[in-house]
Amino acid sequence: MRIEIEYFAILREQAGQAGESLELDAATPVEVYRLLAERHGFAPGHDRLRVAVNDAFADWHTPLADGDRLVFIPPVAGG
Amino acid sequence: MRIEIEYFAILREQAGQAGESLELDAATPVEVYRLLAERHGFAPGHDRLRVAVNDAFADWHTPLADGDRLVFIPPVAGG
Amino acid sequence: MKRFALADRPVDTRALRESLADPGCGGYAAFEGWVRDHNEGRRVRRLEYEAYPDLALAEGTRVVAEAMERFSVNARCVHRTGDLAVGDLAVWVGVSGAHRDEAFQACRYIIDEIKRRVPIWKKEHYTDGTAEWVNCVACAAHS
Amino acid sequence: MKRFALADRPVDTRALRESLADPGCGGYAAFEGWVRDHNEGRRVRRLEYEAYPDLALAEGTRVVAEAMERFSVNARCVHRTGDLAVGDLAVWVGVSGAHRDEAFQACRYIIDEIKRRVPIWKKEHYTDGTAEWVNCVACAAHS
Repeated sequence: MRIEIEYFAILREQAGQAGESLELDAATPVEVYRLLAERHGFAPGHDRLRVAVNDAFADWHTPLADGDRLVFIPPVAGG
Repeated sequence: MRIEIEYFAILREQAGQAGESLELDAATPVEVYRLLAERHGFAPGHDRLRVAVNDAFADWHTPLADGDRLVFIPPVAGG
Repeated sequence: MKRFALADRPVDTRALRESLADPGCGGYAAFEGWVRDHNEGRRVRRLEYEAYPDLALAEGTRVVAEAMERFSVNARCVHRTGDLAVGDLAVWVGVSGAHRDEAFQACRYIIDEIKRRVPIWKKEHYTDGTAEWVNCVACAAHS
Repeated sequence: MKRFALADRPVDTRALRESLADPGCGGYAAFEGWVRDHNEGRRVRRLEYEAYPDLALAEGTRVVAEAMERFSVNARCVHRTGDLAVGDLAVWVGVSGAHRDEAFQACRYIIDEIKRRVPIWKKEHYTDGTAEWVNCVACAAHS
């Protein structure tokens, strides 16, 4: 299946792109994050981030479906 | 001695005037208030009001001096 | 710049806000009291505010200075006097500070203390033609 | 009327305030976040806000709706995106309600939750030429 990733803020800068798409077998957000964290050198573990699937906050362990859009959400400014 | 009284808001309306002056022997604000409450029909006891002498909050039992300006202060709107 | 003022006509809140601008401030909190069309179940048509000006200015200035000192902020307050219609601005408080927590706390402190301590009285005129000085039920009993 | 909006240019706070006017409301509380010239000991020259627009709009709208429901008030919020200079308005919250207590509480709730939950990130550019995404020290460690 195909998963679309969009990057914002620090992850966009670290990935060097605003998004990419991946061909995968069955996967969950946490698995996709680990793969991409290794590829792009993202420092924080997934437990420091939140994740959105199709523009809604989602669980890191939800199974993904073909065509899903993933966004990893670093901590927000908070003040 | 001569004491000047200024009235505001409900007391101004009840007294039917914005102020008056009184010739008195030695007196305190609470004595002046009792005298004027009787004359004008002010309902509340002095303990429900505050008093200002020469534009500063004052004690009801401070001795007054010649020329002092007295203002009786009903509860403010509070909301 | 006056920290506390009485105004007998509409207040330019934009200019007041500008006067609190400060590159060192990250938070600005404001409060406005508006004339409401009802109070305690009665329909209000208009309001009248009457101040004891000398003491109101002194006490209002004291309240704002207390907030500035206690919360390390910059602050101002203006209170209307005279005749106001429903929807009119009756009192304005603005506070700027380094952080939002102090700005909120100071803003709240000022409006609460102004309403409690500053000699400004409110007369409500109701749609039924009656009128009453607010918070002075005992005073009004014999009027 | 949008309860929560993102704006890529300066915000007309006067029009926003007008949209909350209501003859049944006696209290109006507002908060503005301004770009401050310093943060944690460093001199800030300018800021950049970047939003994840779809989710920011959904979550911001949810926050404002929660406050309206919980405190029985009317409320709106606008957050800037893009490049901001020191002194610029970064976020605005306005709340009108029958009484001031609810207005203050709702205003505080909204700004706190917006800052905590809405995916908008802040990059600080310092006077020494460096820049950093705020609150993401661990993220930046390997950058």
